[in-house]
Amino acid sequence: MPLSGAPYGEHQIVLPEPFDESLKDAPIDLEIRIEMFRKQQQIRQLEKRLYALFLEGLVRGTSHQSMGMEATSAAFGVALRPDDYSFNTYRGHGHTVARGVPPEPIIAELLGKATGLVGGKGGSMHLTSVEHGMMGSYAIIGAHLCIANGAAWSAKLRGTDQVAVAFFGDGATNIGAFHEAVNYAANYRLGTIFVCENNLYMEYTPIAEVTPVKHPAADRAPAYGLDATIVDGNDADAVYLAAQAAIEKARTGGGPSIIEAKTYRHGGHSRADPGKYRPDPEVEAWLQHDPIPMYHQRLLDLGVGEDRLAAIIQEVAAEIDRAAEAAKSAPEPPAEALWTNVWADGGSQWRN
Amino acid sequence: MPLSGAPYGEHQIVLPEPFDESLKDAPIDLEIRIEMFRKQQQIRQLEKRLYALFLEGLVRGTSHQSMGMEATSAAFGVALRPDDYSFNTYRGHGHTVARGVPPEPIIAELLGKATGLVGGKGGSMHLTSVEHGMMGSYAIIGAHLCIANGAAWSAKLRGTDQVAVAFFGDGATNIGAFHEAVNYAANYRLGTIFVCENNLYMEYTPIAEVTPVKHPAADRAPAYGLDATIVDGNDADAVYLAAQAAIEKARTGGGPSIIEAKTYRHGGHSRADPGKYRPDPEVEAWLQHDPIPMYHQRLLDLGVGEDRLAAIIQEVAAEIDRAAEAAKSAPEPPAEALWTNVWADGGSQWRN
Amino acid sequence: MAELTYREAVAAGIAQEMRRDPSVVFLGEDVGGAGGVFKTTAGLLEEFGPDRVVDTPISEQAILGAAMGAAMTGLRPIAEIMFSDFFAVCWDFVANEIAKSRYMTDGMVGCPLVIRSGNGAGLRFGAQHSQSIENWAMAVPGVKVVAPSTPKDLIGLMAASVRDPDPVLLFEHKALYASKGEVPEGEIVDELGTARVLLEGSDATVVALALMVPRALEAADRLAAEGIHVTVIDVRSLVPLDTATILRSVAETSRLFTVEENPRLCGWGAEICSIVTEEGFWDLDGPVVRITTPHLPLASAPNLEDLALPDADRITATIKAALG
Amino acid sequence: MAELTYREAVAAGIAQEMRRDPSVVFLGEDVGGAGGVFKTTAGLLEEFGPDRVVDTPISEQAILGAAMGAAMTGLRPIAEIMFSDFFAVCWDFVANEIAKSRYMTDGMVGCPLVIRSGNGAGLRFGAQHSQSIENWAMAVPGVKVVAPSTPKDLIGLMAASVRDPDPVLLFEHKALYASKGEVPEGEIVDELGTARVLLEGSDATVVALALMVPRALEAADRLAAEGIHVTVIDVRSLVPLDTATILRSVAETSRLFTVEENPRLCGWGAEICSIVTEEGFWDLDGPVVRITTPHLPLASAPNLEDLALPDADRITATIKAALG
Ligand SMILES: Cc1ncc(C[n+]2csc(CCOP(=O)(O)OP(=O)(O)O)c2C)c(N)n1
Ligand SMILES: Cc1ncc(C[n+]2csc(CCOP(=O)(O)OP(=O)(O)O)c2C)c(N)n1
Ligand SMILES: [Mg+2]
Ligand SMILES: [Mg+2]
Repeated sequence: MPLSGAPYGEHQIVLPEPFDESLKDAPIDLEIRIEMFRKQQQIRQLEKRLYALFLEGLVRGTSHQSMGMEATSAAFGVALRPDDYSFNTYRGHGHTVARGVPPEPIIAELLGKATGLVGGKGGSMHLTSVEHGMMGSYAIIGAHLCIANGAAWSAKLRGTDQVAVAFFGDGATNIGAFHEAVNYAANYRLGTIFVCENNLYMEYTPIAEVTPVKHPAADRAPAYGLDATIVDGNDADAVYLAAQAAIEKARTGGGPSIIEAKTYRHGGHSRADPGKYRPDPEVEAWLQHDPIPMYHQRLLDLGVGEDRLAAIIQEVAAEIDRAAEAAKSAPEPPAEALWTNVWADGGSQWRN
Repeated sequence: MPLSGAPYGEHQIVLPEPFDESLKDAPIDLEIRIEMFRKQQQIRQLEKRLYALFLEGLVRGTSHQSMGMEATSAAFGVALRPDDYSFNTYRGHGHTVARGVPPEPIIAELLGKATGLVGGKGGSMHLTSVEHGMMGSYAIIGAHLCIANGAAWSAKLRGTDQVAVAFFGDGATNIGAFHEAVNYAANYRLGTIFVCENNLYMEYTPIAEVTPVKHPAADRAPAYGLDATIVDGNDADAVYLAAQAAIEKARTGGGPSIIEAKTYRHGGHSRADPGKYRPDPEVEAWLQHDPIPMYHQRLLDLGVGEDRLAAIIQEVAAEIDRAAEAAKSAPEPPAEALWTNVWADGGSQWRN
Repeated sequence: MAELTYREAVAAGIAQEMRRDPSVVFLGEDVGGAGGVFKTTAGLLEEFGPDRVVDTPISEQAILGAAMGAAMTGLRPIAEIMFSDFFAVCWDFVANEIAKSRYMTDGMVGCPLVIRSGNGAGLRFGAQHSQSIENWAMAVPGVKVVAPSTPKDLIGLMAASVRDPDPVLLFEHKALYASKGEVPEGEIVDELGTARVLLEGSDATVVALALMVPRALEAADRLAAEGIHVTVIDVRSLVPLDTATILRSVAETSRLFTVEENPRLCGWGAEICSIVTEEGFWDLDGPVVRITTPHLPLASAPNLEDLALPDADRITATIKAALG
Repeated sequence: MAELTYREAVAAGIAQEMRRDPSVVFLGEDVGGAGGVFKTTAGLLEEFGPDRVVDTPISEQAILGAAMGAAMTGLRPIAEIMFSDFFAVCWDFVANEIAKSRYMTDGMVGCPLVIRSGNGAGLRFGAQHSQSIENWAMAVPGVKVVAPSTPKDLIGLMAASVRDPDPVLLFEHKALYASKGEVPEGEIVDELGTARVLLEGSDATVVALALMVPRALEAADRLAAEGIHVTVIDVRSLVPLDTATILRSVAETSRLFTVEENPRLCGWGAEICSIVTEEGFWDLDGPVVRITTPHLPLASAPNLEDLALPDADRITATIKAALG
């Protein structure tokens, strides 16, 4: 008798629910929607370019892409105030772009260049841009949920109404730090927003095989006295509404929220993974449930001209072309960089 | 604005609910009840003696007593099969006695003697007796919940139907390992029984001030797809019934259970703590809700003669007298003991 | 000058900094209302209120996470990890997050915070509540590590740690809490990375830390009575490490002994020995000798615990044998 | 003899032991169906089934707890911690529980288990996925620590670890997974606590571990071309430590160099240097020199990562300069 119920690979297929067409009529300003469209384009196109660069052998180290998962990043990117805080995982390109970080330093960082967002010291898994409120990408599961609490606490004590968002995966809900973080936030009514992007898999293992509840984040919310919101993570409008509500609650001292966004990654877990462990019909169905074409169509339905959308797509493409060229021709970090920035004095001396 | 709701010390008083007199009629064999009476006496009298020895300056290191909390230990001690596993915390004298460990090596261990249960190497916080299925007392919050899972897993793979019980406090429910342990047990349907003895306080801090739900263990059960049972932890019959059900479920492959036993410690957290942070009316009410006299009366009500009960009390007292004397006159561990039992070969060599 | 216990110095040090800088906050288990399990933080909640002194759940990861997130967004948190043994339940935050964030972000995200903790043996608490883990911390690039041995040093190094723009782990020795020492009036601010020469003697250099400092001093006294005169150096700060003071002393004495409480393998003593045998090799007239707790967990029985830790007897005897 | 990759040797080693002993079980994240993120455990689920090869949630504490509880009740678990950096999220289990339980219970509760983990740098994974933490483990009394450098050693030391009645941490070097080596047919069982002399030369002793072994050998080649002949020792096992082999070699060569990947402070190199300068001091003709990764987190940019780790160039140059 196997320990877990279903033999590996024979897990049940989870299909997307159809897009909720009524969201077309949601009270979301059209310019905000266009901004979400743009951000989704920025993410998708950047991820595609990064993949091409990977195939060219130029991307160093590992990287985790978010093709298919753009809507959640984009919606939060638009819903957050520039001075709010966000905390990503290693799958953080999208969240980084969504906060307004330009593509060039992101690409350069993945290429291990001196002009990288963090000077070539972090790589894909550690994108950070404090000036954009993007307080870092964390590659060890769970920690940043606790760290986000600290930012929310600090905002509270400093008397600002900044909120802190932590993005994480379904797999992260089973680690101890998740429990400590949500409990702590709930206990002190911190303005932390916990956003689980449930893409149904941890690395290769289906989340359903290792989790005894259906909704790995949402079903845990009552354990902390919280309600949870489950949304279609591929529908930027759905996420935007949930984000707005959670942000408003956090800003006004109402405490933390848990949002579980249902989504799927188009590709594998990391750059080398073809994702073959996923049943074809499941992949097929989710490829159809793509946030990008749906949102394009929704904007057309809302009366935005195709020319305007096409122009945005063009602008984004041109910017990414420029960024990729610049990143490619940038120099690698100077050797002296090895020794800088362990300490606030800029150096790394541990002795006299 | 304070982070937590109530200022320290002004937390709400939590009073015990009256004993459920209908439990008198519970279908529990009278001899089992007498055994539970005996075990409660063994624990109470041992703890009292240990306290006296502490006042004499003979108890070394720290110790955490369980006066007032005897019923839960006693009930599980009777409900478990000798080959079942149990895992305690540092507050483990009662659980140890309840598994049948005699008082002499326990006292000797606290006195730092060679005849101690673990040779003077563990002390009060690390009582262990594998021959009694008592797999150890663990002093860092949370770990043993995960370890108990391993024992249950092993029983499952070895095809025995042993179960594993982990006792822990209310405070332990907020640490990450709690979440990982219960989730893991639920996912693999392990025969682990998680028993939270909720005595309303972690060390000095009221659990209600640091936990956003009312029942720190029970209210978390749904997060793992589990039901929970809340019982009067000061009523041995109530605990026994809950234990029986959970053990039966675990033995027959039904998976883990969470039991939250409501109780109170008569004394402070550890030997040096007078427990002054607890409001007088609360302490008073709980001292009235003492498991020992209640159970004495219940047995009388059930027709057991006072002489029989008195005889048990006498026997226990005599045994503890003997044990204390023997422990006091035992030698301290030999100096060579310092070097033994790091490794299975009995030694501690890390080099040639 | 007032005489304070090392225990009182903890609260005094924290209070000095909280009075000075409103962004200094303090959090931990039972630290507020109860004043700490070692009563080291009594009075802080009363003076600074529950906004700045936070009693937390038993969630060490949440505690250090909150401290880190607060530090990177403008506060100066002091977090307590009650017993240093418990660092093991939140080591990810120390070793992988707090220590590395500034480097990984090429300087963008710093963590000006202090984690203070009760370290060391002597109270018969057994293997899970008695460890000296300063060497765990020293082994991780990106955190500073201090371990004061007197009330005055405790206040001064606490202040220096709070004011430092980088993360500092401050180890208080539990067995020193009851010890007393003179503390000058007024603000005390010390300097990280400075060892202190407590005694000068030309026969050997003895380097010690925390509880081992008074024991090394006592051994030095006994040795002096037998005509052996040693220099005793209190390292105080493992990172940054004042190698100059140590190397200079060994250049004068030609012999080095380290006295450390952490278990034998890979301790700070090994680090200092290695530095000296690389950079001061030609100054040495004989073997470098580490006096350590053996590589064992700690037993709770008083006689076994006492046997495990270096004491004045063992320090004296080892030095005599090596020099003799 | 067959040629295997170091990667294939992992599965071969585990399979050898699982075939021999039905109480050997294996658990970790993505280890079964996916065959491991480094594809080191491919085929095990198929051969041994889901009872004995368990895909777990992302719960490192639950993993090590399950392994420990199973070990103390009759199984022989092998647990995977995917990247050794993640030991920080479950260090309590290693340092406070698994390592101490036998001593704390005076021999009553043992933990015959193996924790294997991908260790080390070279893949440009950055500061949180590239650490060498063998020194963290060596610093904790009660766990054994091995780090093989070849496929054959990997299988043999895996077998020895699984059969050992005490807990063993086995560090696989991620940058060696693709390397190849001859592996004899039939059962391979090695011995813990044995270093291996790979090359003999009279000018100096060079002690290395894991990925540093091939680099030290390459440096030795280059030095030989210049007339400098060094002994190269693969430590293989940090606990137990084969000090005899090292001390014997230093007695012959009179010089010691250690080449280690972990960050500089408190590494195993410091331990070995300290042992030699205490016990082999009079054999030494010059400073003991540690060649280490600097005390820095690791950067992801290839050129920076390459600069950080000791390579054949640096090893060669350092030895030449010190001997010259
Ligand atoms: C503590 C820890 N354990 C394991 C890993 C290895 N790991 C990296 S990503 C991953 C899967 C995470 O899954 P999920 O949270 O669903 O996020 P997703 O990758 O799907 O976005 C794992 C196990 C890690 N980084 N940290
Ligand atoms: C990881 C960890 N953090 C903190 C402590 C210190 N500590 C010991 S007992 C205790 C309170 C535990 O409260 P609870 O779980 O309610 O158990 P009780 O003592 O009431 O039986 C604390 C905080 C510890 N032992 N381990
Ligand atoms: Mg996922
Ligand atoms: Mg309690």
